[in-house]
Amino acid sequence: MTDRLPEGDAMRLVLPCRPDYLLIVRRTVREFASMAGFAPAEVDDVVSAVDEACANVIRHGYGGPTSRPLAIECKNRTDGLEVRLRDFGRHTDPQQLRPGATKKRPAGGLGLVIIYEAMDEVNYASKPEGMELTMFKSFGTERSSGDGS
Amino acid sequence: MTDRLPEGDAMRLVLPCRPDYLLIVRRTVREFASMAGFAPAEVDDVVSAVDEACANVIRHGYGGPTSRPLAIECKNRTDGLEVRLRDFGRHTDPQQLRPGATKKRPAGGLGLVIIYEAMDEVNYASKPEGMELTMFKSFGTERSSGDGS
Amino acid sequence: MALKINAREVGSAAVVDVTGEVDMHNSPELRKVLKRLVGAKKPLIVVNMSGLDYIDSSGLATLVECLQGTMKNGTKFSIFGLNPRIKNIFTLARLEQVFRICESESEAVGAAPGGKSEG
Amino acid sequence: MALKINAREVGSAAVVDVTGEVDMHNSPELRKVLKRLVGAKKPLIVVNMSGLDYIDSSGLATLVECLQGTMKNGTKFSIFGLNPRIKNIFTLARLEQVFRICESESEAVGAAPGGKSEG
Ligand SMILES: Nc1ncnc2c1ncn2[C@@H]1O[C@H](COP(=O)(O)OP(=O)(O)O)[C@@H](O)[C@H]1O
Ligand SMILES: Nc1ncnc2c1ncn2[C@@H]1O[C@H](COP(=O)(O)OP(=O)(O)O)[C@@H](O)[C@H]1O
Repeated sequence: MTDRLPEGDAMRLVLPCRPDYLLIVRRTVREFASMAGFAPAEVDDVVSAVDEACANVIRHGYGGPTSRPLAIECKNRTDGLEVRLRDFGRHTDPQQLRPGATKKRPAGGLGLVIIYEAMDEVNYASKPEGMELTMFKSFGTERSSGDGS
Repeated sequence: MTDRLPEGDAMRLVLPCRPDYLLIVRRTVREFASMAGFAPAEVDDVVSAVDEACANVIRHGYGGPTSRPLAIECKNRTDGLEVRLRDFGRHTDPQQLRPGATKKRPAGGLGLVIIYEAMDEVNYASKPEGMELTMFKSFGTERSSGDGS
Repeated sequence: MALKINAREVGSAAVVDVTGEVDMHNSPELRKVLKRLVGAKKPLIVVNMSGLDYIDSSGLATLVECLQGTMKNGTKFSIFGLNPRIKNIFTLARLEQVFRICESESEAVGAAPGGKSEG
Repeated sequence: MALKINAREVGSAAVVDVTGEVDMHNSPELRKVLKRLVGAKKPLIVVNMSGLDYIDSSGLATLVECLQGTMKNGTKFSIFGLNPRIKNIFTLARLEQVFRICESESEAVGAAPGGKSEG
């Protein structure tokens, strides 16, 4: 298999913010995370987290599909992978962007649960225009089994 | 299968200019070209052209692997797909960037043959810094069989 | 990979084969099929996930809605064929305990009144 | 998909199974294996491409070099198992007429003096 990617190497992907592009996002991020040196289940975690975060930007950040851009940046660090998502949609208080912080639609509210469970660090920030989400996953940490809900 | 992507929709992918990233380039461009509405063999053409053009930027534009960026942009047009490659490497006279224009290494010189055969339009241009390659492939044109070499 | 959904009858059970990837883009398709089966008050609805490569929160929410619908109906709902990748997503979403997850179609369909296994 | 290269003997022929994708990153691996076989003056070198998903110009150049090497040696070189995607790339590079392209391993290996087909 491939060795780990060099530290600091980054990939940037910019796409219109629409659901039909999520498949490209998953494929591209999957490849980068595999090359970065994650185990298969960890790669799956990263793919789910990024997919969910992008879906939320479409649904909530832009309030629906739009041709406005969504930028995804993946960056290798010696200890893991950093993913940064930048949108230019509406502001939301970062405090609200935690699992269970807002009232859920029926059977909704699973996206943030997945994001926080899949990644080791999740950080939403308001920008002058739009929001930025920074996530980090370290290599080789087994996620605790999800029985403490 | 998916409908064609909306006209004008663009994807931008930026990566360090190194051979180990070519796999991500191929996967990502393959997905975008499939979604754009090409037939499988046409998708293969686009993937080969972009892969070869990127390899040339690494090999000749930057003179070897580097962490400096290579930017790939794919844009849907009603009649086909436009691909733009931007590097920040050395200049080469665009007139030289045609199949057979320069003396080949032994068994070399196949990259430009593939690029020109796979795409309908190929255009190299010098920029203040680096080069820009613009390629276009239209939907549903059967490539002439390669016997007219 | 494109999503494919195929509904078939096995005894009195409705088995839905879901193949490919379910995401925000196409989960409404799955929702439509499951909603119709819930509305038809099938005694047992079974989702076959053995061809599934990915499911996102909107797909999971669709399954939760279906489960809730069957509970209101007094009917049953099972899923089977979760590969490790899909199991992992159920774990991430903390849904492993919520569904009746079976190992095989025969186990899943066996719960239907009068249902006969295929495999 | 990672590149896998496996060389085996079939009668007096050397058969090289190439699986995955050959590109600028990994074509030196293929070059090393083929160069060694050319140097060993194998009477017949056969490349099995039935597991190949992609090949770029550096991989094609590697095959051309191998062909040239065998011609100097007075030995033979065949390839087989090209799927439509790989055939398309040979066409793009205008190399369809350059190689002895066989339909099967038995056809490819049959050309070896004393060579016996496997399949
Ligand atoms: N990118 C975002 N921008 C604005 N609000 C968001 C964003 N992501 C999540 N939210 C808010 O957090 C809530 C929970 O999100 P999530 O767990 O993904 O579930 P759902 O999208 O199903 O509601 C959303 O309903 C929304 O109010
Ligand atoms: N992006 C580029 N920048 C500078 N020179 C290039 C570039 N692409 C191709 N060339 C020139 O064109 C020649 C032919 O390229 P190609 O057909 O790909 O074959 P090869 O790379 O095997 O030499 C190269 O040897 C090089 O001199």
